[in-house]
Amino acid sequence: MRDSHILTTENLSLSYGSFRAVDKVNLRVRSRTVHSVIGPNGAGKTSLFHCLTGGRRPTGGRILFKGEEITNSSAHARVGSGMARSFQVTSLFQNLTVRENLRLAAQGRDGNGALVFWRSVNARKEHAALADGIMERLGLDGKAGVAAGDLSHGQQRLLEVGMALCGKPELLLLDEPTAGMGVNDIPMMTELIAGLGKEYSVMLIEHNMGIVMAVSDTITVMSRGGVLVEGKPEAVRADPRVREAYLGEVA
Amino acid sequence: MNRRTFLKTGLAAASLLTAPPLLRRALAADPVTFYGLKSMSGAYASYGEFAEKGSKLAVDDYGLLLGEKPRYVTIDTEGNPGRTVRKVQEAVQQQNARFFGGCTLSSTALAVGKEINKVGGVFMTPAGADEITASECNKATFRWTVPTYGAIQETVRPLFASNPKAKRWYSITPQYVFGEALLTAAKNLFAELGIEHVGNSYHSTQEQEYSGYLTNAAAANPDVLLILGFGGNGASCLRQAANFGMKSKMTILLAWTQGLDWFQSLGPDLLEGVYLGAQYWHQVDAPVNNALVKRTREVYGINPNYPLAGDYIITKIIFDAAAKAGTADGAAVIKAMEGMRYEGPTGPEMIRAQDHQVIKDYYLLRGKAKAAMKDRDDLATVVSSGKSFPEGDQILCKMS
Amino acid sequence: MLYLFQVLNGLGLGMIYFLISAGLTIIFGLLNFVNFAHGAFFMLGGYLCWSLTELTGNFWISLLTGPPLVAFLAWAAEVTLIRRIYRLPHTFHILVTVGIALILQETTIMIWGPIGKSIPVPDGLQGVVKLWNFTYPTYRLFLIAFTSLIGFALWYLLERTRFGGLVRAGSESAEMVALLGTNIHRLFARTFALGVGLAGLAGTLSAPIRGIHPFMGPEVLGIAFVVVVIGGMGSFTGALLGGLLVGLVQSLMSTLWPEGASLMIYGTMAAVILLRPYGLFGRA
Amino acid sequence: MDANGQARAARHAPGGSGQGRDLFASLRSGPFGGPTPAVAVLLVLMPFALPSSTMATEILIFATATLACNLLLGYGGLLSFGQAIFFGSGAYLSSLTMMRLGAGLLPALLVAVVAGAVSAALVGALSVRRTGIYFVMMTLAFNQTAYFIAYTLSDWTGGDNGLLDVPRPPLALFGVTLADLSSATAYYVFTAVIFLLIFIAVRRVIASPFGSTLIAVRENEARALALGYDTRNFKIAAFAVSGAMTSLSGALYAMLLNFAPLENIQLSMSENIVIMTVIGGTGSLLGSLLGAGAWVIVSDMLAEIWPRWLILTGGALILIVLFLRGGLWGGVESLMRRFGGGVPYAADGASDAAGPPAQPVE
Repeated sequence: MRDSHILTTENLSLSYGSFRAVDKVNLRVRSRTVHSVIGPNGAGKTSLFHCLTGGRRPTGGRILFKGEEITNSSAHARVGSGMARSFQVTSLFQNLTVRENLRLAAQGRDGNGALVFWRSVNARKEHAALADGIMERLGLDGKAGVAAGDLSHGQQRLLEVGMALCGKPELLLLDEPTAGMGVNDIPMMTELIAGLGKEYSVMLIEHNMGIVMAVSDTITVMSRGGVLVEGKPEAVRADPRVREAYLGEVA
Repeated sequence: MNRRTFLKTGLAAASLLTAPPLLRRALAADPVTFYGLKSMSGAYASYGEFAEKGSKLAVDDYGLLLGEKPRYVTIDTEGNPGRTVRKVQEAVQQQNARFFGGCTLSSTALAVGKEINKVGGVFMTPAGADEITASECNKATFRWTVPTYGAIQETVRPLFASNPKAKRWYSITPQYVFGEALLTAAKNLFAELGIEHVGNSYHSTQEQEYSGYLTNAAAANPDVLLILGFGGNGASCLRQAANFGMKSKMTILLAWTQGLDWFQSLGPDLLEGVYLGAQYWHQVDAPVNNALVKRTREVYGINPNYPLAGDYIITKIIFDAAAKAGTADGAAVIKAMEGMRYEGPTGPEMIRAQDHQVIKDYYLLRGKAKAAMKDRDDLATVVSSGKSFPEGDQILCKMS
Repeated sequence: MLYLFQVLNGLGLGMIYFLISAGLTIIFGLLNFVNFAHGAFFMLGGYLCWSLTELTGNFWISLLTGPPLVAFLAWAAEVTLIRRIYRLPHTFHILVTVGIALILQETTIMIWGPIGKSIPVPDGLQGVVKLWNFTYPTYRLFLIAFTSLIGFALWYLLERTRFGGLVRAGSESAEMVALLGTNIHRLFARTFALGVGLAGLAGTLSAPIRGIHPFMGPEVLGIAFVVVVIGGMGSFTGALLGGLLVGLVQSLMSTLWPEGASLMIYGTMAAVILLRPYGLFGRA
Repeated sequence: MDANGQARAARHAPGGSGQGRDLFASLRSGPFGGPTPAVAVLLVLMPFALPSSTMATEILIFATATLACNLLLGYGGLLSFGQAIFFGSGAYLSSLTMMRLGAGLLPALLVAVVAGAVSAALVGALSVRRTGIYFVMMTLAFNQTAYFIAYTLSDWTGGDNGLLDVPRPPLALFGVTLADLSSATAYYVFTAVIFLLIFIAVRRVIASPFGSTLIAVRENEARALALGYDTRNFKIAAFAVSGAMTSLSGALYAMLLNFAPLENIQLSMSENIVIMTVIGGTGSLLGSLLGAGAWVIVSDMLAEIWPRWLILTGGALILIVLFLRGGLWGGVESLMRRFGGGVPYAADGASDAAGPPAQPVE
């Protein structure tokens, strides 16, 4: 790798008509760090996230992943190249078991390879093994046969992140992993993400300031579609512009 | 299914696996059973209901046949050719069925006829397709219906004779094999009579909206509008033609109609003055018909219509032929039917041996004004009737 | 000249198609409900018209009473059945309404018999109007005028009244309307009854032209869906323009290539779905 | 709508137990395990238990078409009103292969399978570009188009009269005649063997990476996309497999009847196949056999007693959506769960016999 940046964006923009949801954003996510994007409501975090995952096509600028341009590649193709995402609103296979959820996630790396219909899923034992490994890591091994929809909300959030992990990604894009989580479950998630930062590169979009400050290596603060401030957690915390942006929201 | 039929069918199935043909024939020692193929459910239910009444009446009124009372079994065609063929196969295998009659749909009649021919049975139908007694004819299959050739000859010719000044004709034709056959027959006759065919509009059989075709027709300014669609097609076309005021501007002829039940659904306002071709009319004065009308009124409280009369006579002919042959053997009954002359609902009728076509009258009717009607069903008067059939080289049947 | 008249005839036909489709698009647009029983309710409208005309001897009375009866039946169906399945995917809507359509069709045969029936064109509208060399039935002209009126009334109802506002808001967010203190159940039931009542009205008005028979439902449903998909599902203007377009195509095709008319119509629909998923006039 | 309804909609596994679907369990039994022996026994018993082996043959033919529809609807969540395209073209093409080219039984069936797969892949490729109601309307439009083509090409298809004199050649391989199929029993045996093979094959397909992904697409397409699956490809492949099977069943039907009516390719045939699938139970393979059997037997029996029996079909559809989304097989299962304590073949996919996902519609 040329530099240690796994993901960079150059003047990334997304407009809806005259409204610029994302306005010339330049991001650099370093490998094996946790990079958080925060900002008040409507700052453009979610739009940015959509551009990065392939859910929306940017109207300007470029996205480079591992040095290669992926600006216009499809969502599923990005998974193949080593990106994985989680959903802000829990998006699981509700009627399938925890293990099957994770196995499907592991199998997703195969892309169209999974079109084989004449072989049993047993032929690819590594997917099941990976699923079991992740299950253990998430502390869900006791729940292997339980339908995902029957897990507690906190467990569902964990599974949500776990499914992203099963794609053996180099970059994890986490969209508000603590959304809707009870206070008691948050430390578990904080610990998980902090750990992930050592093995993967993580880009985190989060509302919960506590978790952001605790786990992030770098924080980008967005406001009105653009980057307001970027820096280490302490620096961001101290920056008056950040306070102003958030207070402005309140006022 | 009860235990007995379970055992019986089980036995039958087992016997089919192992039994030599001799043993199978032994199963056939039942009285003569007539299997009526009637569209009781599905899209042709209006037809089957009357056809069923006709067959039942014929069976009930029949005395002893070969020493026993004949039996009757209904097979619901569901308006579905596939299901019908399967049910016929089943009846043939399980109950050794040999005598069949009915079928509304031409496709069903064609396919069923072939099935029955394979096992040496007898089948008679009032279905419309000419192929039944032409290119697809076979030993087992007989047809009561006058073919398209006769329907055109017996309607266009007398209508033109009565009004030779009406030289410009426009036709509206459903585009499929049957409509095409009617149109060809009409074109040939036009050429012979010196009628000017000023245009034709094709429509699909699923068509509901005729305003476009009628506009084309009106633009051609014809003397006669010849509507070749029947059933729902003919009804919609006539209704909309009346809406467009065409009844007062030109003569309208529907060469092929279903008859009374169809007239009832349209009503006298629409039919008044319209010329209508028909296979059967209950007011025809013929001994068998008079008796049939009387019995139908007694039993069902209605006048017989085409499906009722057709399936009545079909059932009766097969029984008569069996009685004449003195056996329930299919081949013998076919032999007896070939060339048979009898009194039918249209007067004297005859089964032509060469193609198994019944030679009978076809009618040209004219819709009556409401005020002139003597009773609810007195919807039309007979203008003319006669027998026209392809002869000699025109008989396309190669009986195998 | 002939083509010009075919165009006029096509526009007239298009108004009838608009009438047939209006109810379907309202129910889809506002309730996001797919009603495969639309054609069956259309048929029921026709049969009620026949019975009421027989009973009273007056077409106008049946026009006033028949469609509300259909709407009432629809309301009853909504309250007992339909409201339980709004939240399910469209697949389930289709299955349930196919079931309703089958029941209506067979019940119609039981009540009115399997043979079709004719309804005379009402007195005073029986004649024709002459245009150059062509004639056009007065009743069809009446139908065009009446449908325009109905269309305007519907537009007013949906765009300019409180009821319409609530229904439109409800289709965006049921919770929000509920918070405003409106009984959302009642609102949806009324909308469903309105949409189906329109099917009944279309059935009543079409009966003198097309006659009635128990198996007419699927054909009408087909036309209505084509119109609505081409126009944009849920779009009121779309149904109007889609109806006119289909009417035009059909009328012109009857001169150019009659046997291909249905192919053209369904082909157009497929092309529209592929190229403009939300219909020619629909909103994304 | 009420929160209750939403909760019901989101999770409707029959029985409401917390037990999710475990694919691994199903695989332990393998394609020959689980219900397969039971199906084999059933196939042996059917001609004796039913009025005739011809009827049994019809049931199996429709069960094959229903299995194919189930693969789309029950596993892929794709409601196709275009199955008659493949059923009808399978009947026509296999018949014409035999009649015009003098081909034998197996080549004719092979033609049907290939043509079915190709045409279904084409229909699928265009239709799956849209979802929901638009997808359904696409399949419907294609069905109307196919019907029109068959109707117009009457020199080939016989048009309205149907294609007559379809042969039923003996089963032969490399010129060696293996079995004469002209008797009803022999043809039943042949159809039953094919059905069993297809049943085993479909079980394998469902337990394959492809099948498990298809279920994932049904459950949550957005997530499946995010996991790296190009979900359209999976839907198109599902169409191809389904089309091949449906086309094969159409070919078998033509040989059963010696006749290929136009009705084979009509929209109502598509509708009937869907109804059989739903009544039997979406998402369960045994349900397909049950659905086709119930449809054929009940319509046969009721047609004699009460011509208006379609009312019951309508009622059944409504009741199934409201109360028994697992269809008849779902009902059998919950009965067995209640009285027998266990579900014998839940692992074939019936345990989530829930049909397409019930996500709240946008």
